[in-house]
Amino acid sequence: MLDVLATAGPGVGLATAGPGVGLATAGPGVGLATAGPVEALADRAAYLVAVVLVGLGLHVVVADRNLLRKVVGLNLFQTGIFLVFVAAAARTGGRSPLVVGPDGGPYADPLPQVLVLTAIVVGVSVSALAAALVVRIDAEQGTVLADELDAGQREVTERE
Amino acid sequence: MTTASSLPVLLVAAPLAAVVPILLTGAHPNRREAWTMLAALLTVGLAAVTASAAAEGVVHESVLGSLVVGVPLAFRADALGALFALLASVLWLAASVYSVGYMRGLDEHHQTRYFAAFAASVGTTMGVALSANLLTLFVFYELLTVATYPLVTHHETAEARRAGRTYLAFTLSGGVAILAGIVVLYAVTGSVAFVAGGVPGLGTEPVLAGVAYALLVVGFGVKAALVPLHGWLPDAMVAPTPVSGLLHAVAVVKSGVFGLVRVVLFVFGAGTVRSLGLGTPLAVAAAVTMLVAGVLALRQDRLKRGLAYSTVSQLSYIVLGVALLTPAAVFGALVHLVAHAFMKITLFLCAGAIYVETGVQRVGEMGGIWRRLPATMTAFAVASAGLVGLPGVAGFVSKWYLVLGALEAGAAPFAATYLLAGLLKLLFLWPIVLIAYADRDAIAGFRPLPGGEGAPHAEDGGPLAEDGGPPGVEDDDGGRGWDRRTPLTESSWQLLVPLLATAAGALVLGVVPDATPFWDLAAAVTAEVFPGG
Amino acid sequence: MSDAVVVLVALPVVAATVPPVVSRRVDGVGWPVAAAAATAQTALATWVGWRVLADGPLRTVVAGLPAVLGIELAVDRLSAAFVVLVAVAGLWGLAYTRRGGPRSAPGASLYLLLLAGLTGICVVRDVFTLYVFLEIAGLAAYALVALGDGRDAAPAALRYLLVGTVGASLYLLGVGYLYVATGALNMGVLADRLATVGYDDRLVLAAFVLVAVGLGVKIALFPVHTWKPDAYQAAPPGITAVLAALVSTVAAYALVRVVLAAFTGAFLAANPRLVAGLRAAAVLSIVAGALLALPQRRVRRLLAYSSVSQFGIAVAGLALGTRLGVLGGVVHLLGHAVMKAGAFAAAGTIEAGYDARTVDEFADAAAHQPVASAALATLVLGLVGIPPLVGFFGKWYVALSAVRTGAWATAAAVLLSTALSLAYFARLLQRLYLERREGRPTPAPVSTGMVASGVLAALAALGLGLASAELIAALRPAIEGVPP
Amino acid sequence: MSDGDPASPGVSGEPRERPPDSPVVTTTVRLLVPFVVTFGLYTMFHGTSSVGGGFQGGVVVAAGVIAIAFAFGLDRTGGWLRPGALVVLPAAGVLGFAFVAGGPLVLGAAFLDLSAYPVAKAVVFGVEAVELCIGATVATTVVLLFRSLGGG
Repeated sequence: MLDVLATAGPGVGLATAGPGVGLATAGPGVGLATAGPVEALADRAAYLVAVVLVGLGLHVVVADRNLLRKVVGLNLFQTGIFLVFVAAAARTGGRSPLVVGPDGGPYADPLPQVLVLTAIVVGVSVSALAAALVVRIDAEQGTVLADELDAGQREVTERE
Repeated sequence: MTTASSLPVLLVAAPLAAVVPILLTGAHPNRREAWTMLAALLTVGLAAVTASAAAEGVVHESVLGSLVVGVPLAFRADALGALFALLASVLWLAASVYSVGYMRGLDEHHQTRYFAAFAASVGTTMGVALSANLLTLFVFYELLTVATYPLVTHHETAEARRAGRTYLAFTLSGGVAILAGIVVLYAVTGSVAFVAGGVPGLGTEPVLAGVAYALLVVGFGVKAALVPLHGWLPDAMVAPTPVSGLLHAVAVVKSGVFGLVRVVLFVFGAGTVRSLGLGTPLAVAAAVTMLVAGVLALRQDRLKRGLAYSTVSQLSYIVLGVALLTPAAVFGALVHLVAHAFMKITLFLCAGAIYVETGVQRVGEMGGIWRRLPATMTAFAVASAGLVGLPGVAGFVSKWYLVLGALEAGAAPFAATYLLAGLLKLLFLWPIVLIAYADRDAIAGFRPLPGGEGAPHAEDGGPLAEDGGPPGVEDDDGGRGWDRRTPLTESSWQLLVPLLATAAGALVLGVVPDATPFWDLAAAVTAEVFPGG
Repeated sequence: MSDAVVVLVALPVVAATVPPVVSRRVDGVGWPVAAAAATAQTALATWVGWRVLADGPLRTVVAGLPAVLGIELAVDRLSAAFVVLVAVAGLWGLAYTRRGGPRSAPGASLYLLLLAGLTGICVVRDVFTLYVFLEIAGLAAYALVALGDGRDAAPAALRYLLVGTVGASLYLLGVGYLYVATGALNMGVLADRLATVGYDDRLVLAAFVLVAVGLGVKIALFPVHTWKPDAYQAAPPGITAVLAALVSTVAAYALVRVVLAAFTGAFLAANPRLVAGLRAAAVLSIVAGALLALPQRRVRRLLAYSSVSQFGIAVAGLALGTRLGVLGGVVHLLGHAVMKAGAFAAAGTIEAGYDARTVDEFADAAAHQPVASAALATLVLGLVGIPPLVGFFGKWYVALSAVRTGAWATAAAVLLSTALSLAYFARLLQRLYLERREGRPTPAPVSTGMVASGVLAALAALGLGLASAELIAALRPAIEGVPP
Repeated sequence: MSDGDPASPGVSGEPRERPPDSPVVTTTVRLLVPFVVTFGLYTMFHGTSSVGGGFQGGVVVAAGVIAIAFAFGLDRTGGWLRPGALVVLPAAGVLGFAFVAGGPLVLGAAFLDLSAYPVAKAVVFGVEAVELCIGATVATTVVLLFRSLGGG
């Protein structure tokens, strides 16, 4: 398990209505253990990946000509953000937040993971709608390339 | 002594309420005109009652709730408000009778829109006159712009649209300056109500007070046509003449001047203005306007544009009078506000009658026109004499007090400006009267027509241009003989009676000014503003 | 009795499931179901609004959990105003779409889902659930734009979807940072914990910026406004009117709510430079929106760019960090929603009844569609800021507060926005009444509902204008934690 | 032949006449799908205490259904995957959730406060009912999406 922040925000109880298992509520994010630059980077590998994903996703959404690839880029972008959530929820040596098992040992903060679940649902529905729109654009205008669409759009504006 | 009453609200609501029946009875011109007349008469009646009460110090006030947190939507018929309301309502009666004759004489299009907008304009002017605080005044000030826009652009020609755009740009930008001034003022003092001696607490922050003063003066200056801001008025002459007469001689421009009077005397107060030294710049601006506009008027060949520039100059008589901050000057300014209205509306109504009857728009073509329109030209002569300041007509009385006030303020140069401006008026108006009374051929030698302006070229805009030459005039070689008409047959009564009435009004104001309610109201205002006397 | 808040959100969602099912048996059932649901929603919303006015805020937490854990829903006077706005605009929009807008079953349920999402945003006091409702409303809006029948509907909807989702995801990232910094998502709890974490904490500042940018995209402030003109041009007219009235307005409300309830006035006071930055963005939006509107030829794009400018004023009001400024911004939001919805409805009526899309084609519309033109002219004057219509009063309070706090650039921009908006609206006014148009327009049928919607909005704009002082007095207690 | 169902625009438009996949695929699919669906249901049921929940379970069930559609060809499976009939299920799911969560309101507790139900272990059963409704909604929606975007 990646050793990320020494202690992160406190996770309290279970998201769903099950009996809440109190987790030791630690104080707010405590500063990082003073480690060298390489270790610091290693500690934050997850966040680095998230930054790459977010950057890449945004670039594809903005720069790519193909509409469908824009939608994929959007998904990349959202996945990057979800990764930030999940990385923030991780605990040193913690296991996944299931209610099974006797020992109350350290486990990941369940709340961000549940938030990510809901955000994934939102992401799926958005991508579904986007895919449907791309299919319709392709059916109606025969192209899914953004600049050809803009060209068509511009010529419509000229005619008026 | 202030009494709560619904009189001021009725006075504002009457013309505005008339807009609905006018629009509804669009299909029946006579019934529509009847509604306009009824509204005009009702408004004059209400204004007379309010004025008589205000003259005796009984101030009617009605508060309709809060316009903005801390500022009520309130109307207050104090002496100044009653004076302007009475003036506007009386002249609206004359102008509406005239409008019927004018619109039917020229068979204008969109008459329903015209009369509705006319009533709305007078209603909003009443609102401006009777507002109890600067924000209510601003609300009606902006609505006045909106109500007069369809009148300025009535002919819907390219020139009319351009004039409309300039009109909106100038006046609404002025509105932005006023709003900025009110906001700063309210932020400094926490109140924008009109108080005779000025709102307390302005002296505490001279810089912000100065900024607010500048913004308000520039804002109101647009409609008061101070020189750099007057560009819209000559272009607005493209409107039908009754509009130019009532609105651009009385309602719209006077609301600008009225706003300035309110700001200088009832918001800042004479004392504060003098102590902050804000009076002189306004006075200089007004003086410059008087002279520049007077000179520009000389160059105009088209009668209405000339009258427009003379209006710009005359308005600055009033602004200078107020800026001098002495009792005599303020009293003279208020009387001039009334006198100029009567005289200038007479001139515009005469110009309209000339246009309807003979289609003549240019001074050059007015040679010997008195034969065709004797009564009209007599009224024109009387009003011109008044404007120049000859004794016996209204202009002389007000100018007397203005010059007296200037001397009292120890500002000799401003007194000289008044006299010089009067001379410019003489140079502008008197040749026109002479041409009208001379015979045909005298015109060529007398006034060298300025450069390209006067050269006979196609008319610009105006419905007249489409159907060729003016009606009723034979085009023989060079000179045009007018067929002689007697005063009874020269024009329809709807045109003649109003202009004679306003000319008579000017005479009454000249001969027995103190018999008129305006005199007492002006005295009441002066007493209110200068308690020391 | 505070459960009424939950029903406010649940009612449109449940109603949204009815049309697709019933339409398999009976067709043309979409509109009636939507109408019934919207009427019930309006009744419930006004009842809740009246109760909040009478007895103070209604508060409930889903599943009875303590606020720290559960999703808290609450309606105070500020939320009540926007809940009523959403419900009334929803019902009003149906009057237009009776003939003008989409009548298909999916259209109706999307419309109801939009209302549900927007109402949810207004009542929720949990920053993450706010994200979920933002996306529910967003999804419904994207799909409704796609219902437009032009060729440009699908591309515009996709563009709107991409930009809107990026915005919402940035907001989500902001929520993530807030959670990492404080471990809480409920606004009340956040307010306390942020105070202990410290307002200069980099994580908190980053969260604020992300939340502001994310919601800024949804409000369509300049430069992230590009989706709005295309979307409003392509959507069916009735839908454009409702979207124009509600989507950005409620997003702006969300910004006000998050800043005031979660970050609180203390945060604004502690970070003057950050707040000045937000104000600068708002001022930039006012000016840029107006300049972009100038060259527009199509009326709907002109109105859309005007929205970009008008929302700048509302955000500037919030960014002043004073009670009067926020109140001015809120009044401007409510007023602008009414005026812009009416303007789009009236323009849509003329577009259908007079076969006109560009400003030039609107020439002489007054002769053919007198009532709709009169409504459009009144509403345009209101948008310019002519008193006594409501457009003037929001600006008055924001400008006054700006002058009092010495934010001269904001005051100047807000006041100048009148002249700027006049610059791009004067052409339309002039075309409506003073110009002729060659060529024979092929008018489509125009229902009384379409015309009535414009007139109703104009009257509402006047009514709101005259009652703006009372509205301010009613909303005042709901804005706390900021200097007066 | 699929009953020429009107709702799906389909990319290519004309129904594809494809023979079903090779017997290896069809038999594997025929063997696997029941277990896939069962696991989906398991996931739905155990959302309260372990990994799972309505959404994930629904997607798994939908994956099973789509696997059949792929294996046996859309035309063969079109018969019982008619969008008209399927659209009822998501609606039913949402209404089910509304009833289960709205019940406590009637009983005077907060919305979704399942402990208000007089039944033993009301919370667990309540949540499982909610998960089932969500599962039904999600499964049908995903299948509908598959049919409208990719299907014949």
